[in-house]
Order: sequence, then C-alpha cells, then structure tokens
Amino acid sequence: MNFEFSDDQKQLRDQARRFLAETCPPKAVRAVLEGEAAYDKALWKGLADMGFLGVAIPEAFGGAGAGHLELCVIAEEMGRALAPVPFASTVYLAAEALMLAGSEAQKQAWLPKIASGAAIGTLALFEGPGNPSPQAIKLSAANGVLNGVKTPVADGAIADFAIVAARNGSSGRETDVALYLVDLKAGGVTARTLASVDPSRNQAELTFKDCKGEPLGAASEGWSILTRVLDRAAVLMAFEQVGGADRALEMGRDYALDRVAFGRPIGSFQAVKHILADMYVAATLARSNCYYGAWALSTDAGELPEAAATARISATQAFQHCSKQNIQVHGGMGFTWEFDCHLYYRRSNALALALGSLSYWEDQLIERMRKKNAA
Amino acid sequence: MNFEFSDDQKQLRDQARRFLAETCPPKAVRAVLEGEAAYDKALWKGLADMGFLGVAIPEAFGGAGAGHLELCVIAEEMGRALAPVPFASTVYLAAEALMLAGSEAQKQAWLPKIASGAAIGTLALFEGPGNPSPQAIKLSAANGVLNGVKTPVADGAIADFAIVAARNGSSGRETDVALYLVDLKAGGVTARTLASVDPSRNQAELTFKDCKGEPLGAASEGWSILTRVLDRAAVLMAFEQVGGADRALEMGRDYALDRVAFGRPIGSFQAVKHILADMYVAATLARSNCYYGAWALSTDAGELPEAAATARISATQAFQHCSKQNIQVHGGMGFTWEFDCHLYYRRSNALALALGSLSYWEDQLIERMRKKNAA
Amino acid sequence: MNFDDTPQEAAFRAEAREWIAANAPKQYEDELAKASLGRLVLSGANVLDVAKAWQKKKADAGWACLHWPKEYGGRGSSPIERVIWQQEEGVFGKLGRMFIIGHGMCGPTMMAYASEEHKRHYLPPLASGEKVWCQLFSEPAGGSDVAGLRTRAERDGDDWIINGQKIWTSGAHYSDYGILITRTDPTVPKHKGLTMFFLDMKSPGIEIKPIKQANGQSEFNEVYFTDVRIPDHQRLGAVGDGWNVSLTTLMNERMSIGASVATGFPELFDYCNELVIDGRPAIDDRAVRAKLANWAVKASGLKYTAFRSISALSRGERPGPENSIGKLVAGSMIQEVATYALDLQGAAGVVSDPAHAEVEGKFQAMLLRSPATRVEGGTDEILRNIIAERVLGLPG
Amino acid sequence: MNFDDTPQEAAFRAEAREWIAANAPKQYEDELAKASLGRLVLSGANVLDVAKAWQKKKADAGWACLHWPKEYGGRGSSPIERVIWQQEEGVFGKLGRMFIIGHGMCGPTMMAYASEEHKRHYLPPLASGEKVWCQLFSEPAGGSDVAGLRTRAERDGDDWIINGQKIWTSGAHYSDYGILITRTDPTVPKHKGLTMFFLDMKSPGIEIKPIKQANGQSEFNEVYFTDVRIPDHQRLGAVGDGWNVSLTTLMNERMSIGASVATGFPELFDYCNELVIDGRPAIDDRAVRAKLANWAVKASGLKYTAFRSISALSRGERPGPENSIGKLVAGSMIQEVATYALDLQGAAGVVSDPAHAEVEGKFQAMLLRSPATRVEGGTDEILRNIIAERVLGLPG
Repeated sequence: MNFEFSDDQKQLRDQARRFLAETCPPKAVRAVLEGEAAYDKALWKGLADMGFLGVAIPEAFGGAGAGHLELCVIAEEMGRALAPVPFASTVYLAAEALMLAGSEAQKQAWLPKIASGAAIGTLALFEGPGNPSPQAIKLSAANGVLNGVKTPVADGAIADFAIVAARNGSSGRETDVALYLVDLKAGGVTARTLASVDPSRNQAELTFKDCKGEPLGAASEGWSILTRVLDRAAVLMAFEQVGGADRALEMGRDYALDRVAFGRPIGSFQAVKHILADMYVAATLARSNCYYGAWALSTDAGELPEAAATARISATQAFQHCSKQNIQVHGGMGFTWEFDCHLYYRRSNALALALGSLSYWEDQLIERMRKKNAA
Repeated sequence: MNFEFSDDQKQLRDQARRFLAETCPPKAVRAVLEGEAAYDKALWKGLADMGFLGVAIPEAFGGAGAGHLELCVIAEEMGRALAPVPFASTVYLAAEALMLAGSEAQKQAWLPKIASGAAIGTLALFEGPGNPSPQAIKLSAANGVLNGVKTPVADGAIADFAIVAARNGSSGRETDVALYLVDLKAGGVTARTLASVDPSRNQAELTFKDCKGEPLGAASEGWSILTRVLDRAAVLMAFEQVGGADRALEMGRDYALDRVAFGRPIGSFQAVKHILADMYVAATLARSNCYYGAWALSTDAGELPEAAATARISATQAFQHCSKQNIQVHGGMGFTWEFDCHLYYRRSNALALALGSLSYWEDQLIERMRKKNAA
Repeated sequence: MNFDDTPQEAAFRAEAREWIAANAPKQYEDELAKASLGRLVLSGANVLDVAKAWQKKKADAGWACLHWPKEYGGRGSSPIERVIWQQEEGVFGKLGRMFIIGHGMCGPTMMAYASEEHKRHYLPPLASGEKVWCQLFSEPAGGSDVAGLRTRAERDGDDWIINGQKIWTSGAHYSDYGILITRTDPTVPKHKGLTMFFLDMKSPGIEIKPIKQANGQSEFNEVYFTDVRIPDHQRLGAVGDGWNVSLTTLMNERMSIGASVATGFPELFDYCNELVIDGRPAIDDRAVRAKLANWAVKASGLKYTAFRSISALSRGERPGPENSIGKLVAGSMIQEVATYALDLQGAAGVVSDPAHAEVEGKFQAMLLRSPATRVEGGTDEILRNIIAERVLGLPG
Repeated sequence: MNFDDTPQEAAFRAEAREWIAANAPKQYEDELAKASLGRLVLSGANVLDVAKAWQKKKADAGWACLHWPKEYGGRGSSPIERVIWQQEEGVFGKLGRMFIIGHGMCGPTMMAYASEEHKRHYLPPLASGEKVWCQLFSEPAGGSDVAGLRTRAERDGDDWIINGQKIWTSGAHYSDYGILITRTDPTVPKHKGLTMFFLDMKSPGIEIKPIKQANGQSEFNEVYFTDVRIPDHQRLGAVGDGWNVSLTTLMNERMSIGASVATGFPELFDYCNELVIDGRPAIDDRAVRAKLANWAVKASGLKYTAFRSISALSRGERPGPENSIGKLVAGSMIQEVATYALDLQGAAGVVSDPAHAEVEGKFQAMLLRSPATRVEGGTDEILRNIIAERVLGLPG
C-alpha cells in the first residue's frame, strides 16, 4: 500500500503552486469578483500552455494523458488560489462527460480544444431549486431539438458548448433522460448572467429555444452517465475544496501569529488555538477522504460512488468550516472587503452547492452504503 | 407581564431545596443505585409529609391544591437532588391522567393515596423499542381483560397501580386505543425489574395475563388523553431536567475553581471557561423554555402542545450536555464511581428517553408548529 | 407567571396601538416585514430619511426613547411599557436600527456622566433622531482589547487635543456627535489613564473613511483624528476613569444588540412551509424537521430569556451580563440557518440576484452579512469570557 | 496511490493468514466480533488468560510485536507488515488490548533508554505477554499536568527510594513491571528535575488500589509507594531527563490509542440497517441518514488518515503529533453515537440488561464507558493544544 501522491505528482503540485502564485494572486480573483471580466483569460491561456487543462485528457485528443491523480493535484492548487476560471465546468464536467460517453467524432471535435484552452465547456443540469434527479429535468428534447431553461449553469455565459440533460421520453423513469452536446455559439441559446454569492465565478441562466443538440451517449443512458460524471466531478471538486480549506487555515494561523491583543499574539489564547485546531482536524479528515476518492477515481474502482460522496461531504464541510472560522479568527478585519477572507467564504459556499447540496450528497452516501450492505 | 415565579413559589423552592439537601444527599441516591432498595421509602414518606406529592392535587382529593406552577418548582428541586423515588411516574403521569380523565370514584380511590404517599402509580405505555404511537400499542383489552407485555415501565416493580394503554379495537385508527386503570396488587400482573443505565430509578417489564382493568376515560379517547398527559408530564420533567442541568453546571464550576493544574485553577483556562459558558447557555435557554411551558401548563393554554415539546427538547439537550461536560471538566476524577458526576450523567440519559426520545419530540414540535402555521 | 397586561399596561398598549395605526409609515410596512439581516430596501426612498422622519414623529407625540426622563426627550415610561411599545411598533421598529448605538449606548452614558446642562441640550435631539450619535471605541491595534487603546488626548488649557485613529465606528458618516474614549496618561497601566469625551463629529481635524465590508455594504467607518479640539466640559467622568465609563457603555451595547439580534429562524420556518423538495413539502422531510426543531428551541429560549430579563427589569433589578447569551447564541445560529437555507435550495442557492433568487435572495444576503454578527459588539470568545467570569465567577 | 500489496507484502499476508487460520482461538471469534467499547465478554473464560495464551502462541511462532527487533522478541518487520498483520488478525486483535500500554509505551521507552542487557532480559517476555507492563505517570495533584509531579525519588547508594502516589495506572493490578516517572530534584523548575525508572510491580512498599469507574468497571488503579527501592541501573535516561523520556512515551501512547480508538460508527450503521422504526427501516429515515452521513465521513476520514500515517511510516518518516486527531475526533464521536443509538430505541433505550436490551446492551455499555475516552491519554483540550502548538506552530 502507498496512500500518498508520487514524487512526480508532488513535483507537479509544486510547479502548479508556483505558477498560480505568480499568475493568480488575490487581485486577479478580485478583478473577476468586481466584474472587470467574466473570467481571467490570461490565466486560462496560461493553464493551457502549462498543459493543466488537458492533464487527464489522452494524448490522442491533444491532452497530456497523465491521468486523474495528476488532475486531483492540479484541482487542489486551483482551489488554494481560488482561480477565477471555468476549470471545474470545463475539465471536471464537460471533458469527463465527453471521455465517458462521447463518440470518437465528438471527442475529436472538443477535447483538443479544451486542452488547448480554445473551448470552454459546461454541464447544463439544474432547472431551479432542488436536488439532481431525473424527475427535475423538464427541458424537452424532441428529435434533437431542445426547448427549456437551465439555471443556474456554472460558467454558462462564457461557455462555448454545454452537455445538456434533457427529457426525451414520458415513461417517468430515469431512462427518459438523455444527454445532448450543444454548441452554444450556434444559436438557439440565450444566456443571462446571474449575480451570485461568489461573483468570482460566472453563473448563468440558459434559455434553449428550438435549439439543435447532438446526442451524447445512448439516449436511454443519459441519467446513468450523468451520475457517473457527477461522482467523478465530486472527487475533483473535493480536492479544490480541500485546497481552499488548507489556505483558509493557513491564513488564520498566520494572522493568529501576527496579530497582538491584550499584549500577546492572539494565537497564544486557548480559544483561538482550539478554533484553529478544529479547522486543522476538519481539513485533515477531508484530505484523507479525498485521497480515498482519488484512488477510486484513478482506478475506476467499484467503491467510487461511496468514495466520491464521502470526499464531497467531507471537503464541503471542511472548506465551509475553515473559511467561516478564518473570518472569526481575523475578527473585524476578516469582514472587510479589503482582506481576502471573504473570497474564501464566498467560494466555499458556492462550491458547497455546485453538483448538488450537502444534504443531497449525505442522502446519496447512506443510500449507496445501504445498497452495498444489502448486497 | 410577569415571567417569573412568585415570591411564595420561590419560598416553596427554598423550602424544598433545604428539605432535599437534608433528606436526599448523594449517598441516598447511591443507596438505590447500588441496589440496597428499589426506592427511598423514607424520602417518599417525607415528601408526602411536606405535601409535595399532592401539591397540584385539589384539596377535595387530599392534596394541597396549590397548582402546577408549584409542582414545577418541586420538580426542579427533585431533579437537582436526583431524588431516587417514583415521583415522575406517580405525580406527572398517574396523577395527571387521573385528574384529566378519571371518574369521581377513581379520583377518590387513588388521588388521596398519592398525596399521602400510600400509593405509587405509573403509566404503562411502551412495548419495547420505538416512539409513542397508537400503532405501537398491541396489548389487548377484551371487555376489560388485559393481555400483553409493557416494557419498560418506569417504577413498574414498585407501583401499586398503573394507567395502561391498550388496544380494544381493530380499526387501525387511534380511537382503538383505550386507557385502563389497573390495581397491580390485585393479581394478573407480573413485574420483572430490568437493569438500566440509571439504576437509581426502577425500570420494569410488566406482563399482563387475563388481568382486570377498569376503563379510564372514554374508550375511544385513550390516545388523545395520553397525548395530553404526555405533554403535561413533558413540562414537569423538563423542570426536573433543568434542575439536574443547573446542579451539573455548579459542580463543574466549583471544581474548576478548586482544582489546580499547571499552577493555576483550571477555571482560569479559556478552554474550561468556554466549556462552562456553553453549559450555562444551554441551561439558561432550557430554563426560559421551561418557564414558557409552565405558563402554558398552569393556564392550560392552547400553546401547551408546542410549549411542552419545546421545553422537553431544550431541557433534554441541556441536561445531557451539562452532565456530559461536567465529567469533562472534572477530567479523570469525573469518571470515578466515587465522584457524583456519573449520577447526573446516568439520570440525564434516562430522562432523555422517558416519555419518548429527543428525535420523537423534535418531530412532534415541528408537526405542531406546522399545523398551527397552516391553521 | 403570566403574560397578561395589568389594567394600566392594557391602557398604555391601547393608546400606543391607536397612535401607531394612525401615524406609522404604512407604505413601507411590507418591505420592512420582509427585511432581514443584511437586507433592508425601501423602494423609492432613503432608509435614513424615512427612519429620521418616523423617529421625529414619535418624539413629537412623546413616543421616543420611552424609558428616558421627559426632560431629556423621553416619556419616563417603565421598562415594561417600553417592551409593550416595541411589541406594538412591530416591523416599524426596524427603522430604529440606525439609532441603536445613540439610544442604547451614547444616551445612557451621557445620562450617567454628562452635566445637567449638557443633558438637557443634547439628549432631546438625540431622542428625536434629529441628531445621530456614534461611539468611537475600537482601534486598529486594539480589536477586542479596549484597554490597549492608543488614541491620545492631551490637555491644552480648557481643551483637549485629540490625535489618533478609531475603527468599526458604525454610522460615523451620518453622525452628528460621538462618544470617544482616549488615553490621557500613557504612563500608568493599560486600564488606567483612559478618559471619555463626547464631541461634535463635524469638528475640524476629523476624517471619516467608510469601510467596505465583505458583503459589499458599508455600515462601519475608520475615523482619523488630527489635532481635534474638545472642550474639557465635554469630558464624561473623571480624567483617568474612562475604563469604568466604557464598561457601562459596552454592557449597554451587548444588551441592546442582544435584545434585538436576529436568529433567522422565523424566516427559515416560513420558507420551509412554502418550499417543495423533490415533490414533497420541505417541512415534511424528517431531516429538515430535525434541523428546524433544534433552531426552534434556541429561538424560543432566547425569546423567553429576554422576557425573563424584562420581568427582572420591571421588578427594578438591573439586567447583568447574562444578556450576553443573546448575541452569542443568535450570532452563530443565523449563519448556520442561512447556510442551511441555501443548502435547501440546492445548486440554485448560489444565486443572490433578488430578481432571480429564492425569496428575493433573503438568505444569500443573510449568509454574506452573518459573519459580522459573531464579531461586532464583542466576539463569541469575549462573550464566553464574560459569562464565565462575570456570571459564573471564574478567575479572569 | 494504491492499496495493492507488493509481491513481498502479498507473500507475508498469505503466510500470516494461513497461520492465524490454523492457530487463532476460533471459539471466541463471535464474542470478540460483538465486543465494543465498554463491553468484552468471553463466556466461560477469563479474558486475561485467553489474551495471554494468544500472545504467547503468537510469540512462539514469531508473530508478536512484529516491528520489534528479533533479539527483543519481535520479528523485525516493516511498519507495513505490522499493518498487514493487524488486518489479518482482525477481531483477535481485540485480545491485545491489555498489552497496548506495555507494547505501545513501555517497550519503545525501554528500547530507547534501557541497557542492552536489560533489553535482552525484559523485552522478550513483554513481547510474549508472559510479563505485563504498566506506566505510572499521572498523579492525583497532576491531572493533565505531567510537569507538576510530586512522587519523590531519593538517591540511597546504588538505589533510589520512592515515596508518593500515582493514579490512572491501567492494569497495575495484573502488571509485573512498570515504568515510573519521579521527581529527583524539587529545587529546579517543574520540567527539570524529573527522572524515569522501570521497576518490579511486586517490589515491597507498593500498594495497588483499583479505581471503581463511573461505569462500574475497574480498568485503572491508584498505586501508593512507601520507601520502594529501585536499583539505579533501572533508571531510564539521565537523572533529570525524565521529562524528555516521558514525551517519547506519551506520544507513543497517543499514537497507539489514536490508531486503535473506536468511533462506534460501524456498530451504529449495522444497527440502523436492522432497526425498524414506526414500521419503516431506520436506514430509510432521512433524519437518521443525515446523522449517519456525518459520522460516516468522520470514521472514513480517520481510517484514511491512519493509512496516510502508515504510508509515511513505510517511507521511513516518523509520524508526528498529527496523530492526536484520532482520539480527539473519535472520543466525542463515540459518545454522540451511543447517545443517538439509545435515542433510536426510544424509551426502551434505558434498558442495559444484556438479556433484554437491544443488541445485548452494546450501546448502553458504550454510553457509560465513553466519557473516559475524552480524558484518558490526553484530554480533548490537551490534544487541541498539541495540534495548535506542535502542528500549527502557535505559541505555547
């Protein structure tokens, strides 16, 4: 057993961290947060040049063909840096869906563009409030023509294409759900950007009107593909969340060492120590669960559904807890626009809802454990 | 508005506290805990002589006729002292059921005996694991003849009579449930004492074999009477729990002032301070909710169902939290048999389950709030 | 134990209710009812103007700062009458937010330490909202540590000359006066050598910079003092006694904040009664119920704890530090409530745009504002220390 | 990143599995499987005897204390082989509980500080379980504060004379030897002036009183020393260096406890899969699921955190204080789990009698034993300090 990243993977992490420290400082995040741009184009280009966008895409499709452990490593660093780019939508969702279910032609058409940074992709799944479920999908597909509204769609206003979950049957079973690949620049789709709790990432409402879409995967398998895509994305996003949690913990620790009150660094007060210790505990448990998820993802193990839900829940809790308590450790300064604490607080709450809520994943985890236990 | 006990009621509290300090020291609790007796007979007699057993029983039935606010005051002191007597079973459950639904003859037969300490009563409701519900009642009543098993029954092995919930219909509706008053000394009932997490109070399994019972209240109203009895008992037991919580907090506070480690009283460490502060918060919220419950109980207000569930949940949480954290503040000594911490820990966990679990009352509270909101 | 009004209380309630029905700004009632932490919008009106107008109207009719003496602009009401008024004023009370510091902290401090002449001059316009007051205590280097203050006050004839910086001054940008704590003697131990003043916020040498908050709003300010002159007769309490003066003030802050602090539970409960998840009402979901029940008993416990304080007040007892629990409990609770409300919305919970978000983005605004509630007016950690030391008597 | 055995590891696993299948006390397998915190019963047998017999059998075949050097009764195995053995030993590993202190703390301390002659003499019978060891650190006045120790050791020729009292010595009543920390110099600051020894627990002048615990069991003892003689050659480390010696030992304690500490989750999950509430499987109740999910990810997080430490070990890194989180998380979790399991049983949860309680009263026993887990081997508060200071580098 070796439950650790390899030395090469650690080198990749250091390389990514150095790159993001230079190209993605907090002010780059703020530029997008404050509306100067919908995402950081220069950073996106840089990520492509570094080969990070295609790290898990096979070389045959223009990627580095390194694999998913390497992608986990990159994802963690993206989370630490709060990278204001459509990485999750494009790489965890769109690319994974294509690699899982795309035809040779579809892969050839889009994967190289993803790897080179030429195309931004996303998944159009949600239609307003609620949990992911076949019944919640109302957007209709009649012989490849889509009509309906998807909201929110992460990076919907900046994406070039989307994987769209649509209803093309009326049996009431999950087999009614099919996936379509839609070129968002080809007309028939209007995007409206929505203000969100984390403006450093785009959220949009997409309206499909008589919009052409080409089937992705077998028509009746849309939902099962979607489930597998969400599980894979859950592990990758969990690494992003753990990266953010670790950074929030470091910020709190550094401030506690630096800040003096009552004549002592506040980090010498037991109350502050114990807040930080509990943040460390949450981040550590989440990291360990993420490693389990990474193993399951990279080996496509039968444990993936459980491991993904476990990593997702644990990392969501850790990032929300650490970003919240980091503000508390900072006191009043932590609530200023000027300090970066709120950037992590905003991102932690946004990521907690992407891919479905914590409650949804908690229910999924126990359902999956129950099934396995019954089997 | 005057949201406080009256001066007379406060005097009654002081009187009860002094009496219990003398007659019910921890070693009296330990005597029952260690099996020297099923309950403290001398204390029971003393409570009768003080008029505490009949404080809420009308004078016409041999009680003091003082009222339920006074009973709340006594209940809190019984909780502080962990009184090892069948007070809750007899006074909160049996007496309340009789006063709510008993015939004149039944009241005359039993209430004076309760007030004088001559009779111990209880409620035989549960039939093994699960929440209170009409469906859970299987013990059958065919023209007044009872057959079945009730477990656990608090003080079942020492009670003279019991109010028994039985099924005398098969409509599947709650109207199938009827209540019967059973003289446990009249034969047909065998009691077996069960070891429990709090041996300072008796728990028993009662087996009814062709046992005569006389109807209490209208046959079809058994369940609705039961619900009202449980609500009334919930408020009274909540005071008992708050009394225990307050005492556990005091024990922790006193130990923290007294005990020295690292050259300082441990109460000067922020970690210990904050544990105790949180215990204080829990106990204070519970007390305030109990006052609300006491008001609703004493005025038979329409808010009683909500107020009772609120007081019950809040007081259960507070007593469990304070008794648990009191042990933590005491460190290793808190886990010794010699220290009294475990007496409160045991009692808090026993009371948390009597009348139905915390989860049950949480569900009840929201159901009641929902109904009120919909109305 | 009862909630019943005495005949006098009933009469007072009737009078208040009648006057409010006739005079309150009804046109804003709905928007005020919808207002919650981090979100108070009055369409086509400036909240400040509406609030001042309502306060002046109340003052003219003798309904402002009810528990203050008449001669200072109050009504000389009993504490219980004040509570009855709050109950009757209902959602319109939310307009009083900008006066909380002035009425809850500055007023009581002035009443305790200012000269009779000053009280008669300054308190009535404070009560009527014509003049807004702020408090200048916290400093960048200080944080929770008031004893570590650095802002200097140096005697110069009949004046004091102030140099230094304050922070977290809420409402400084629209305040006319403020109470200010300064260090008048750096040579003695920290708690000593402090002195309290009140001053005109328009005095030369004062520079006010709003602080942009994490949620984008600006309720607080930095205030810079450069050779600001304060006449000695505006000193509150003795030279060197500022620490004791500030304790009165801070306890009043915790009380006023504690009494008025929001838990978010009523909003969440209403929302769960409307919301449908996966085809079922959220309120019927057992997981949702378990969460709601735990918050319900906390909210209820806070409500009746406040009632107990009111009863103590009306018996003439002075409420003590136990009032710290209000903000301690509600502060972290409202943050959890907001987080859970977004969770219930699923992916859509990320949307904050009032035009597209659930219930006009009420819970998103609450989420983004809530971290401040665990810090302002005493951090959770400070409040726990206060409970442990002043209520439970543990060593400081 | 993988869980795969290397060829050598696979071979080792096969050998271990085969030997265990042939030699383990199968007759107790079910009862051991059912054992949980606060409850280990072997019908018609003394746990101590069964445990010693199994340990001796393992030692004779070279399966005891695998990571110890051969000459000291071990097998010279790699850390990873030790883990593989634990995986294969499974429920029979629960019999090792009484050896945890000896093998986890006393052995490593002896190996680090005893003379070669002593190591060869004392370690093999410790490994084989023929001799049981205990540690004598805590004192009534000390609690979490090891530096405040009072038990005196005074030099007398080649001996030291011990007077004082120790407490919380687990297994003292069946131990043959112990390691003892004493104060040899009261004149120097607390952390200095301490010296460590090992001694024969049958020495004249030692009196052992079992401590009856809150749950009725007696795992711990008070140990009184009256003029007990220890030859100087049984000193561990230099005179006055006892504090450093104890740190090694204590860290080993936290590691061994942390690694083996129970969360109660597997028992609760199994129970919820069987239990039916109000006619529905408990596992389908959304409120139950929400609780289970939160505990599931904690239990999983602890499991894989341990795996990460093992990987670090097998890379030759020495696991640090981050192992403190195991007990910190599991300690309060198992108490919450037990409380919730009783809650699920409703009123019947109060019954603890194995003959009548749900799942033989497993959760009732767990509830009554669990408060100790948050104290033994470092309180939650001490563990948080350790994490804050030694992992995060905050000032002590």
